[in-house]
Amino acid sequence: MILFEAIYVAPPALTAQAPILVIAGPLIGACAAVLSPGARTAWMISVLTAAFTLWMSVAVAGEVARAGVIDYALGGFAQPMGIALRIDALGATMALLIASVGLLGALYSGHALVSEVKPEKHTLFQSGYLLCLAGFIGLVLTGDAFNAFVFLEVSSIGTYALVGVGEARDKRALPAAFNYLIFGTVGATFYVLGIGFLYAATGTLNMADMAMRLATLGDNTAAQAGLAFVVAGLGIKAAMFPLHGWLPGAYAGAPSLVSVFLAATATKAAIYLIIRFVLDVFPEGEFGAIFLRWILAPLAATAVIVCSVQAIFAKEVRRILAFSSVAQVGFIMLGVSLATAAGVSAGVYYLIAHALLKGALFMAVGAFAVSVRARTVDDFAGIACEAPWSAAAFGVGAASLAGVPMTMGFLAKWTLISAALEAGAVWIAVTLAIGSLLTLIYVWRMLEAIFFRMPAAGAERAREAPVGVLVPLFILAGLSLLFGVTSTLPASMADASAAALTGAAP
Amino acid sequence: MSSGELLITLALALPLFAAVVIYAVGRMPDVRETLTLVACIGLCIITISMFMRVGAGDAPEMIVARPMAGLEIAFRLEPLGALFAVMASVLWAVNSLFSIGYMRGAREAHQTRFYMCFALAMFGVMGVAMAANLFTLFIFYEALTLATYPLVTHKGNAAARRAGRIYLGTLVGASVVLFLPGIIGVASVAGSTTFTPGGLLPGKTSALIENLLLLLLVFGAAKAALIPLHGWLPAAMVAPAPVSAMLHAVAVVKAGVFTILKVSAYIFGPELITALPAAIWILWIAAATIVIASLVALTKDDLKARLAWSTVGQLAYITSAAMLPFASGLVAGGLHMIVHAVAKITLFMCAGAIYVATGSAKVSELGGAGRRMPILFTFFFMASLSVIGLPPMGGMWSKFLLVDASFGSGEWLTAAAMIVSSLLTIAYLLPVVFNALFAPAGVRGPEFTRPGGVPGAVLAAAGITAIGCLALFVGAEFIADYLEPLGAFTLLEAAP
Amino acid sequence: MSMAVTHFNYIAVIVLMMIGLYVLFATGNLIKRMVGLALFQTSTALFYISLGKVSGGTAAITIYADSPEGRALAATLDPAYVDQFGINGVVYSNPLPHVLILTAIVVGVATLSVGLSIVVRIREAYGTVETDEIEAVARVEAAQSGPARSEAGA
Amino acid sequence: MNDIALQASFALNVALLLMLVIVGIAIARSRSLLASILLLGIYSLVSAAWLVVMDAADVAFTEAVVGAGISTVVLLGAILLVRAGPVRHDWRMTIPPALLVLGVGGLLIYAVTGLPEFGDPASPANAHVGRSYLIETPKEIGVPNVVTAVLSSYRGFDTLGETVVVFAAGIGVALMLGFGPRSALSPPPVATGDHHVVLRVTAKLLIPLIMLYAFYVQFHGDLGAGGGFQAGVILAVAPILHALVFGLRETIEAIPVHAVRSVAALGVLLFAGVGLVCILNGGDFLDYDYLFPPSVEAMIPPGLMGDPDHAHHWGQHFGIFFIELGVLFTVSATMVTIFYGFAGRAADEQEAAS
Repeated sequence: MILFEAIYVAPPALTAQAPILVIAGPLIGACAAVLSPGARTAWMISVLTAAFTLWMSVAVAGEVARAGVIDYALGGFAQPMGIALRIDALGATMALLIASVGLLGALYSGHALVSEVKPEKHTLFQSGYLLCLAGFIGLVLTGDAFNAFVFLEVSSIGTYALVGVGEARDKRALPAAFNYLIFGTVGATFYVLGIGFLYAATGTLNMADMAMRLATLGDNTAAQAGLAFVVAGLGIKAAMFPLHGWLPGAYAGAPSLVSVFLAATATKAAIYLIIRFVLDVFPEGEFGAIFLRWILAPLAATAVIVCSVQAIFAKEVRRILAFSSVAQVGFIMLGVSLATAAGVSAGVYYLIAHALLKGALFMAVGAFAVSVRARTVDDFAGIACEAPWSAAAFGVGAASLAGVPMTMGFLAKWTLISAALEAGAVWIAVTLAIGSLLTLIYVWRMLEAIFFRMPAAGAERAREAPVGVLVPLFILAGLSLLFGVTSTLPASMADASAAALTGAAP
Repeated sequence: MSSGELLITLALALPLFAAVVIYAVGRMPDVRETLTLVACIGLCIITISMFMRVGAGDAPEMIVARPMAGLEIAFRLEPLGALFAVMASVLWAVNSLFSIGYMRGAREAHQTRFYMCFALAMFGVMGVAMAANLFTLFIFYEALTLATYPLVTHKGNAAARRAGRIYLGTLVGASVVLFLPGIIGVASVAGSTTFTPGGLLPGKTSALIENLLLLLLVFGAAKAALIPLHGWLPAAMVAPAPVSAMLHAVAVVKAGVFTILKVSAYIFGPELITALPAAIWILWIAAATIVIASLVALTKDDLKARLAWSTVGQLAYITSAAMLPFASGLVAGGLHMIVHAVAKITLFMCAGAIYVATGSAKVSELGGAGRRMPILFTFFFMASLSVIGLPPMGGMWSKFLLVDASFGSGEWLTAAAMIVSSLLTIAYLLPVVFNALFAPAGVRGPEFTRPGGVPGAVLAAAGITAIGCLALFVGAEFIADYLEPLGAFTLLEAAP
Repeated sequence: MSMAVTHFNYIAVIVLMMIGLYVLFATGNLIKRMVGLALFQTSTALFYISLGKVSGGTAAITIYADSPEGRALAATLDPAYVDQFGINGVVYSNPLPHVLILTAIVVGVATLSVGLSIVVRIREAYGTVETDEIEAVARVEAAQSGPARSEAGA
Repeated sequence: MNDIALQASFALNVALLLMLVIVGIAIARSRSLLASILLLGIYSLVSAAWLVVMDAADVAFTEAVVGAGISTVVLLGAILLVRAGPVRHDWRMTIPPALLVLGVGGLLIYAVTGLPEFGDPASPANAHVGRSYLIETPKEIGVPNVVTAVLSSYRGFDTLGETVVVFAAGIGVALMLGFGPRSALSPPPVATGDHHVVLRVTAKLLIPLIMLYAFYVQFHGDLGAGGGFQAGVILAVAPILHALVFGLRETIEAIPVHAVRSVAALGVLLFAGVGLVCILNGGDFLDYDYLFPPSVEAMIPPGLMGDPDHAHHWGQHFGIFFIELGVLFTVSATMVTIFYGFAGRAADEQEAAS
């Protein structure tokens, strides 16, 4: 965290307003993108806005590291009357993660979009992208349960169309987008319903206030059902097994930029909110413990096994990665379900690791797509000879996914398994180990095709992606490597997050 | 940077650098191969000077990185590792000589990739040998697996790819499902994974966990090819002979047993191993492996397959040694590791030589082959004696020590298995030699398919290691003395 | 009073929600599914509104202008009740759920229009809006196309 | 609680809810898409009536305008474009959703037993923050309509988000339907003959009236039911009517697509800009008390417009005014964008058919 203070120099007035600017920035950028005259301008607006957002999120993270928790009262009203942003270490970590991926995605879109989206759509597309960014960041910073719903929708409504735009490459994107819309809306409505029950039980929408009031409430079926619906609704958004049906199609069909951004942030933001409700808002107690141990953990374990197997048998690379995402959500939730400081920290760390590596993987697939139409694993045969740099980045991401030592993915699996062992949950550790093995199998299928096979005779030749695509790709892949060697930064953030949630010393 | 750190850095950097250079000069075979040899000799010099320093009681250390608390990438030299490093680098040099002859003789494709992966594999071996903790060892252990995958699938056909899948699947699968959880278990119990003389674990946890961890770590090190995780080794025989010789008689398999020895000596410690029932179970499985592998070897007609199964059995000797509740076991195991490596690489090089010269290496077709290749079969004979454990070869001492250690600790079953297996070894190795050398007149064996028969480089390489077997008969005591810090025991005391 | 009466509103609203959810999943017609989704969302809104109703209350839209209807209603109530729960002699229903639901309704129409625009594009791309027929078209096309990269080169 | 008025109100509540259930079942059973959509409109209207009984006047207004109005229009536009046949029913498809519904419904009804009684003024929902708004609004905001006060000021950030959602929907529809060769426009057949003169004249009369009404709803929002959302939808009806009568091409010539999209963006910018101005004047985002610097506030005479606290509420009033204006821009422009999207497609379909 000292790092932030070292790299962050901004006037104190700006720091004080950073929590809102990090949300308002991309909102205003989205409007500016619509007003911009052409694709190029829209792209530049997108990059500048995302850079500003990242700058502000660094400021927020630095401030959180210094002050602990930031409360920002919107409209100047005291909580719980007004809406407040309440940012602890977890929220700041998530915002930083989302903003980082957001900036890299924006950079990446300069070239990647050209091959996948018609140029006249670029201004609106960039606008939708920035709205999505604003939505996710708002979602992780807000301290108000209903406001979180609004941001959930801000991020979703545009996303549905952004996924649908992928039809230019693959028309299956359209049914996938529709499916996503149906599932997503049902999820959001469940969430609203759950918040309704929690509101009925507590009379407040402010999460901190809600937590306080729930703690004194005792056994209340309305509050418990509220939690169940909140988690189920968010579980759909987070693609938690068995509510993940929308995800493979959506990730496979969407334009690469959208896949990158969704894979790295969308499910993560929903997971964030689940963690927030399950561990922070809801009081520790019998119901919470039963919920974690007997519902969340078994479902997560099933996800790890079943979806990894689905990934093994999937034919298309994007679908493999998508199923893998569902399985990895299971890994994260297994960590969280331990409800110990080590478990939550491992879960958050895993979340960061997975966001970075999956973003890199989808980006690399998009980099191949710049020059060649390749879907199935067989289509990717020997592509490493033709586009070696993109393939190398894919390799790094895949290594991290598989948990090869010296990558962040390895440390993530390590901390997760040790947290499980420490908590005495041997069956979770065993599930994690088996899941890791299954992960290796599907990762190997892709790597074997890309690096060790020859392209089919007469196949269309791929070309290396332009530098504008490679630079963000390398940064993202490089982060997986860098944090695999020296992981102080993400590990300390994960620890601080866990400490903020479980009350343990970091 | 101290001179110790410099040595460690060089030992790691040289193979890595060699790999890059080999890739860069790939279009010029002569330069490429000369550079390979230069790198081998350089590495030998480095490892030997490390060996000397350790022998002088020095223990150079280096910490490279610490990704998270309790996890560090660090190196530290100790006798077993130094010995392993010397063995690997010297045999790499010999094997490179062999490779040059073989690869040119057999006109293999993708030779640049071949030499490059070899150098990378040596990088992995050096890391394994010098690792100061389980985590570092694991990293290089996996690097070794990955670097050798392209070598196993060198031919690139469907059979090679299938074998490659078995190879990678077994090795990586076992490390992820068993070895890694074992390491994580050690880390969470002891707070670190550092190799500690006398053992890291004693007094840290309950007997149940200790047993569990031992099983995870021993079976996780699937490179040691303990049944039922042995299938990858015979499968890997689709690779060219130099790969089988170097990797699947020396580097890869010995990395497996080396890991088990290290785990036994520095994680559990001889005293704790003595107390664990899991060690006894492993001994039983190892005994079964020894006998079964020898029996299977008898049935194999393909010479390389026969040798591979023989390796499976011999590796189990070393695993047994690591589990023997008797400190001398570790010394015996370390000695056997060296002796067997030298003997088995000789056998594989001979098998490769026969393949290059005749295009095939079936035991049933070798009758009378000794008439065309008398020197080669002499080398084969010498190495066979060493594997069997007969004087005047190094194998005699290690077998003697192993059996003695088994008896000494009351493990009759292990001792019996070793003796039976030695008899079986006679049955599956010596007939090959006798058929080749003393076939009835008129049986001339297979024709040379390569003009000139066995390439000179190949013959020279096999000769060097065959003489090595002989030399180890004399040098065994030196090695045992060198390993003495592992257990308070010397060869002289064991002698009746 | 029995729960069926005191909680009648909630139960009725839940029945409505479930009808919406049923329509959403029981049909393969994409437009009908959007109708079901709209029904489901609207019904959730009704749940919130039920939560905010206060017996004898009036709409909180004239809070400091005098409210004749509010006063008239309050006059029929127990004065102690008005004293305790009223403000300046008038009982108001809770405005907060109303605000939330205004938001939710707007979100609903936003979802509906985006969803329908996707349906229109599906119709253009697949020639149908029935789920099973879309899947059939997708299957047939997948079978025809084969591997993308080799096809392009051949 | 045994008063006639209360019982009548409850009976009305029950009756309307039962009607809603009946309409809902009718929607579920209907095989005609058109019928389903019209029934959904009816559902919205009935629920608007019920909302009035529930004292939710603002919501009722919105539901009538949005649910019964624009949703129905969009749905009708969609079935026009997809020309789907009757909905097929397959009983095998109904079993899994029936089980799902039974499960979820059962859980919900179980949960309901933990809720306070309907209409309970002491329930947490009504006693905690909800009541505070009623007490604080006159002091802090000075707007008679508490719903508007909460919507625009206390929870103004939600409203910003909501406006952004509408904006996002406009972008989404435009991305899906607003491009491509198919959106070339042609005048609709009604514009060709001259025997629609009555229609034209009436429309010309109606359009200004509709706009006037929209502005009434807009600026009356802090006094009674109404506000930017409702007004925005109503305002959007004007160009929609124009397009229906005079043809889409005419309308688009008058109000170009890009202009409409820009207005939608400007609305959000206006809203967010108000928030930023508050920051620049030293307050937090959307803290309208800081909308004007103190020097300006000092110039306001006390007791203006009959409000003793007027100087203090000046910022709140103007803040609400501006953000509601932003909402109006965005909502009306987005509704027109959505209409352009669907109607542009409709025109193509006719062109393709002819």
